[in-house]
Amino acid sequence: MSGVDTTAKLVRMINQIVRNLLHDKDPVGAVAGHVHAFWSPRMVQQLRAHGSDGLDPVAIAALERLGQDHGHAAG
Amino acid sequence: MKMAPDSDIDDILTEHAGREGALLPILHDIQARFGHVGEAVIPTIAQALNISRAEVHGVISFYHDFHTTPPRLPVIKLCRAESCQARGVEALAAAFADETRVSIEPVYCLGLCSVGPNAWVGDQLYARLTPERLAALVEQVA
Amino acid sequence: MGYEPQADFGTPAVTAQTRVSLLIDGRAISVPTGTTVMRAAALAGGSIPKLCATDTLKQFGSCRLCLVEIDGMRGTPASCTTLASEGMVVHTQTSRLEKLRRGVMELYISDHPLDCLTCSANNDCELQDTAAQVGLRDVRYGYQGDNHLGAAPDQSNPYFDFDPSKCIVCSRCVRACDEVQGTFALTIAGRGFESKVSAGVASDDFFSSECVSCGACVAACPTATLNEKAVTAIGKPERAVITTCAYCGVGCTFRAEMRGEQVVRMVPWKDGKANRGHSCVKGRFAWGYARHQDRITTPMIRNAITEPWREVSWDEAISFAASEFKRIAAQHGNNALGGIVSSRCTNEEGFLVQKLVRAGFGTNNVDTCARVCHSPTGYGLKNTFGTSAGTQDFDSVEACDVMLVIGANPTDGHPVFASRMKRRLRQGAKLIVIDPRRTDIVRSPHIEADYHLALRPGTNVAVLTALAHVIVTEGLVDEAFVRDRCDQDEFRDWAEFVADARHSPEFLAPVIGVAAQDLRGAARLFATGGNGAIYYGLGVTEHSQGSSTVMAIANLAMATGNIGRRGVGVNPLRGQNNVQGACDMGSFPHELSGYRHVSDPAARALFEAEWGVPIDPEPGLRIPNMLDAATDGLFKGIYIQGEDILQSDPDTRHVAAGLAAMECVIVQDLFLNETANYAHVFLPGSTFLEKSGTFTNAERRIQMVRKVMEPLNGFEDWQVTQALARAMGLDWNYTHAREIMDEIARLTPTFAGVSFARLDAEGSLQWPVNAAFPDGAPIMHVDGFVRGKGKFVVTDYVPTDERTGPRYPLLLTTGRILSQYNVGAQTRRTENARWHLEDVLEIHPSDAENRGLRDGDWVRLASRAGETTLRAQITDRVAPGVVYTTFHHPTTQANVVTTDNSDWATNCPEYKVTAVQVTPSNGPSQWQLDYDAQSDAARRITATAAE
Amino acid sequence: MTRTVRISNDALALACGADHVAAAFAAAGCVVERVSSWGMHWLEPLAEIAGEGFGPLTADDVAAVLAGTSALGIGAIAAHPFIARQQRFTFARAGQTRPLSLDDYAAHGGWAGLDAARRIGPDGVIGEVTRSGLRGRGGAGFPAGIKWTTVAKAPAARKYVVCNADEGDSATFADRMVMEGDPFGLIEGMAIAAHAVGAQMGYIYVRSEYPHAIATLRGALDLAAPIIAPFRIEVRVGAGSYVCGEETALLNSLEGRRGEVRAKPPLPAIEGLFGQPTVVNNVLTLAAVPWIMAHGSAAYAAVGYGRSRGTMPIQLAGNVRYGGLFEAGFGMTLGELVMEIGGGTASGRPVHAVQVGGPLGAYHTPADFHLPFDYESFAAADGLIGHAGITVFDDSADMSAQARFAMQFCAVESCGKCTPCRIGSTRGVEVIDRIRARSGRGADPVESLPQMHNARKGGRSLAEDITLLEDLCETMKFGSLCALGGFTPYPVLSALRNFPQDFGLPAAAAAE
Repeated sequence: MSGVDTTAKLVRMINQIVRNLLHDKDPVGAVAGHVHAFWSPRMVQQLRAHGSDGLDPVAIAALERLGQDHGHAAG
Repeated sequence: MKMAPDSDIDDILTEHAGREGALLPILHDIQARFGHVGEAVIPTIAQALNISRAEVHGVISFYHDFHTTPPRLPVIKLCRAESCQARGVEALAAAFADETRVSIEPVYCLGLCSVGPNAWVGDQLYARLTPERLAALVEQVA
Repeated sequence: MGYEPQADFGTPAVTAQTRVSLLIDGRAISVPTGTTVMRAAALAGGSIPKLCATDTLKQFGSCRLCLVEIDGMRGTPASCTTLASEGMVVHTQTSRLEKLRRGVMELYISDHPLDCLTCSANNDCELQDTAAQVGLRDVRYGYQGDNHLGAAPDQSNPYFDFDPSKCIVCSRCVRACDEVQGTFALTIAGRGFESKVSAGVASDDFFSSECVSCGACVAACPTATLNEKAVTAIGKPERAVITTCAYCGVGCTFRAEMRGEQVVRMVPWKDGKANRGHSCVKGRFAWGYARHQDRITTPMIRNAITEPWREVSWDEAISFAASEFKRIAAQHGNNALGGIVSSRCTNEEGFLVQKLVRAGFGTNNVDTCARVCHSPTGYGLKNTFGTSAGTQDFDSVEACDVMLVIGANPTDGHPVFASRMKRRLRQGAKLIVIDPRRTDIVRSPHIEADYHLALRPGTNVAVLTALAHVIVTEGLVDEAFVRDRCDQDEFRDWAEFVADARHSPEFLAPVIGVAAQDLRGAARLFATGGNGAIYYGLGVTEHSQGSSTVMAIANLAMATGNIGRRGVGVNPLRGQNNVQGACDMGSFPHELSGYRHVSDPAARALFEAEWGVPIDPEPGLRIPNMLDAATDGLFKGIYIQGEDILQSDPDTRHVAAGLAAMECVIVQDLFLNETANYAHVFLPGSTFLEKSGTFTNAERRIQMVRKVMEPLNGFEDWQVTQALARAMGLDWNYTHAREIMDEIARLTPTFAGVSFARLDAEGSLQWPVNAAFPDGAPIMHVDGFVRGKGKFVVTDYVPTDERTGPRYPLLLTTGRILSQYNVGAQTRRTENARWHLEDVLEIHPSDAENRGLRDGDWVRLASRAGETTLRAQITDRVAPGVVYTTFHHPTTQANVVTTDNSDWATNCPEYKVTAVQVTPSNGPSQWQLDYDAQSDAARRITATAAE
Repeated sequence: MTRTVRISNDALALACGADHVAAAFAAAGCVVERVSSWGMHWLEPLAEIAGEGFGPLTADDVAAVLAGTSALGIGAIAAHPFIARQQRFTFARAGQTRPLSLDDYAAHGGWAGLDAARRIGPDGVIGEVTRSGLRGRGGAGFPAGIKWTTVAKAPAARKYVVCNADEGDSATFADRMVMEGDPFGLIEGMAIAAHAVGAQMGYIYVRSEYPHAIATLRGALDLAAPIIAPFRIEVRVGAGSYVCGEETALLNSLEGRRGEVRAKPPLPAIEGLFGQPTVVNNVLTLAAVPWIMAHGSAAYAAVGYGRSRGTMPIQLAGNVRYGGLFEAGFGMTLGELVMEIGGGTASGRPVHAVQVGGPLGAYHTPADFHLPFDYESFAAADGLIGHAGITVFDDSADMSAQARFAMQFCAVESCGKCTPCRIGSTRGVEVIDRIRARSGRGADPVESLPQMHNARKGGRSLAEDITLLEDLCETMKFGSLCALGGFTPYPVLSALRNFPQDFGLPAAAAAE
């Protein structure tokens, strides 16, 4: 009934994080680190399940790196 | 009730803008222009000087010169201080105690202490008053 | 503790490098240079009669009772205005002085009612005491002279009366209003014998005057002239307990003065280090909610939110809640559960809730209402300085030369500290205010901002970048500080970034909506004006770039060298009483107490050993994510202690949907709040008057909350949490809140030295309290940043997604006002409501005119999230294009309009920027009507145990 | 032949009809010059033609004066005994210059003091003023040099010179005469003070009852601005408050506040106007400075009596035959001033009482006529010289009424800050009323209530009321915050002690 598409919201969230970390020397690492530190694994999984549609390329790369560095994918 | 158009008050406030300790000069100007300083202008003055309404009220009510309502009758200020007392002003004042056409109000010293009794009306001073001269003054003012 | 008034030394303490020694009535005493003879005499244990003097106010010298004789001085100088000097020989009790004092007292009493026995101040009256002290026995003037005995009382203030017939014209009330509160609402009117205290102008009464009802005048009054109505109604207090206010993050210390189990009055405690004896209308007077008829004291349950509530025993309620949660965990997994820690509750209670969630529910799905206010502060300051907290104590403001206030409305939100800011400003400190609205700190009697940068809402980062641009490009950086204290590479990157021409005031002015020369002027003033201190509030954090703004503030402070000493610093003004504490206590889904990430194995190990359970190393869900998960069917049960998320969180309809999707919502609160409309279990809460514990204020000051009356529901909140934990199978056996603090101290390095015993002994402690800072740390980062080198973070201005357009052409920003507090649950249930009966929409005259609106018209306020209706108030406090409202009334529900936009780093909601349209309306919106109906239905209680 | 006629335009001359006389001379074809007043008030309006004086004149007398047939001629003014006996430093130009003529001022020694001050520098100025022995002429007699030194040494970016021109005492008009007759003299004195202490801004606080002085000062300041620059002076007008003559109340009033007295310390010299170091001096003090600078401190200090150095412009007023301004070195006796200079009463009746020092000064009997006019001598006699105004009363005066007036005046003018003055003055009027009614006090209804067990029942005798009045005066004298409440007991107690018969008491009661 709320009409909230929570996945779309996650897409928006990660893209917003990307926009705010673009000036980091390693934006992909910064985004990955941020998501790792503050997102629950289920949110990461939900986003992964959604695929790359609408995701900023940096976000896609960050999600990828997150899987490698932190084992979120294994979750 | 507004006692004066806002613009007149604003002109006065503008004229004194930035002056140190401007409140008394402002109140004098408002009273000179409108005959009194009504409560309605207090918030405007307070706002302009960035002080509280209470402070403006405290100042207005402290000084004998400032009146919050317009005078009802023409005013003769009769000096009632010691030097004029020594020269008989109390008897003079008593003789005019029932005067209803003008308001004879006390003032404490006009600095004419060797030639009293003295009175002050508008921008004119009167010395060496006798009952006859004061009666003439009352006629003239009333 | 008994009831003795706090000692009064007559004149304020002075600090000085040197001391002088003098002889008072044969007693030698040494005092700091500049101390008055009166204070010296009091310190020597003597007592000089006085009425106009009190140590909270500057010496005044009007009552003439404190006359003394001093060898070598003519006459009888007043001891309150005479400074002690080396070798002075003072006599305070001679027959000549006795006669003079009796002569003065005889004059006072010749114009004073003789109704002491029935007076509300009987036995609590300085005039009475002093008359006895000077031995007045006869009033030779008689009582038929001119007097003020017929003066009519002014009972217009809801909390105190003014009875001018009892006034001795000592001006203490006027001086308190001026010096302590800084409102200047009182004056002496008239002069001579006709002098009288007047609130406002002649036709005003206290209520209509500029008075903000802070109570400073009442506290200062030596007679019954200004006296609390409660004292008149209830009687003189019999005992007093020192405790800490439960309203805002200032953390005022009060003396709760009691008669039996009844609060008579709350009097600010002069030794309170946060408030220094001052108070505001909330803490001072708005405590009546504690005994309001709406308090729910019996637990209630229901199977569905469509059903009425059923009153049950505590056992039944707790076991129902536990069984539901166990069922949900079994069916949907531990991560379908979560909890919310209130920033209103004590540290101990907050700690237990997060412990219950982590150890009992087996999930990190715990969050706190700091999420929706100051979570960006934690993130931003941790990143840059290494500590998620403000850097200064409040006293520091006394050494500040330039104040930069950004996104804070201290006179309304933090009034007691605002009074101290205003005092410093009156002493000559400069002020820069960055706020879309002309708040009272911008201009009010005797203070005026040097710069008010009325920015377009949502452009904080742009403003701070423009200021930084000026500081860097004009060579105003404190290079020595940066070189010694900060990481050089990061500084260079940052400096290069802000120096870019795209960040110049001239380039950014159109974005910000502030003239470039004002931005330049403000930057120069801040960088060159001496000690610069930055104070900020939710106008910084509650944005899509809240965390960036906090970091930009930290950058600015570091670049100008304004960290690590008195008078400077980065000072978040915390909204609620225990926001700092709730954050400290590990209430965030990613952090254990003391800001240690759950992924940190060492930290986790400590807790696992103490609690005997494993801790999930992955972050849990934040509040908005919990609600999202609920709508997705993945989150089913929540334990909400003391927070009304339905009213306080953004996008009300989404919150409602999330709550409605859950299977078991437990609400623990004082009242059936809005969130409880969606709850299945209602656990009655206790007020701060009914429990023991600690609050941590905005300056990291840990202060005791002491139980002054028994909980109406029978239990302190932590006991209820413990009962729930035990029902969930945890073996908790705390017998007193102090044991919880002991556990906190064991598990939290920054709290290692904290205990109730120490707090009782020392009054308060500012964390960190540990081996490195055994007595706490009033000022942080003195010798170096906690993280080592200060970190400059590039903060690019990223405009919010919330844009105005043809449909929603105005920007709404929200905030609060002085008399109300947050969702108003407490203040609406007190007389404070009289100052703010409803939320109104402030709109600029030109915007109002375009819409044909007149002052007081009903308007429809609509955003893409929702709409509500309220009355318009036309004012130029807001700029054209900006509208403003408060969120204190559930009938208005401003948060129906706010969106789900949030801070990129912490998801702190973007309350401060919503694109809206305002149109004329003639009544409540459909949503309001529906909500009212639903709300009424949801609050039904079956009459099983009808009162 | 056109003749030049000089007639004063000061407020007193105007009040006595000087404009009509001037108009009559002008109509008769004379050139009329409006100058300051010589200070011989019983002769006003006084016309001077070629050094000869005629007065008091009305317009009707003009023809006779011009015809040489008037009986109102007094001969050469400068030779008149009232003038000849004076030692005029401050009033050296009185009667001789047009108040707003810079030429006249310069021609009569104007600006010589400022020039000298600029030559010798601030320290030199303060040294000269200190050595001159100049004491504040406002009443308290505090050494001006010490005050200036304090302000000069106080570290501050802003400093002020404030001229106290709130001349509110009855029987005083010397300040008014300076402001109306010789405004540049005051301005020069302030400029010298500012130069000495490093002040940038000056204010002259003039009571609103002196509109002529205000207008003249404003005119003079416009003319003198370039001469005293960069120092600036502004005239500020009081608003009807006697207590604003007290320096701290005056500062509050200048700041736009209620004219309440401030407790000292801090001294205005340290924390004065707007919290900055401030010289506050009376008109006569500042107006004395140019003479001192021009003629040297030694010349000034050579005149005087005891610790009171220099001259004092004494004002003879009330029921006195030859009223006016008489400047002389300190030390003449009160009797000389009243009887010889003043010529006794105007009414021709015996002198009954003489009040010295305005409303706060004591009432003296002729028994005090031996007192030398000097601060310390009068203080020793339970009196004060204040601003050196002398009011003469003849034997028709009722001194109990004057005592009552003293309390009433205090009640009217009390700022209300301190208790002894605020309540005491009102109680004082009430007690004196009872004493004057010879009634004592009847039983008080409140004290008579049955529940008032501890109150003394019954009335109080006249003697008890006298004691109460004396106690009240002591409370006010030693308890009040400023001189208004503190000195009101002087006229009250002096009237009671020196004129007991006026209170219905036997003369013996005078001795306490």
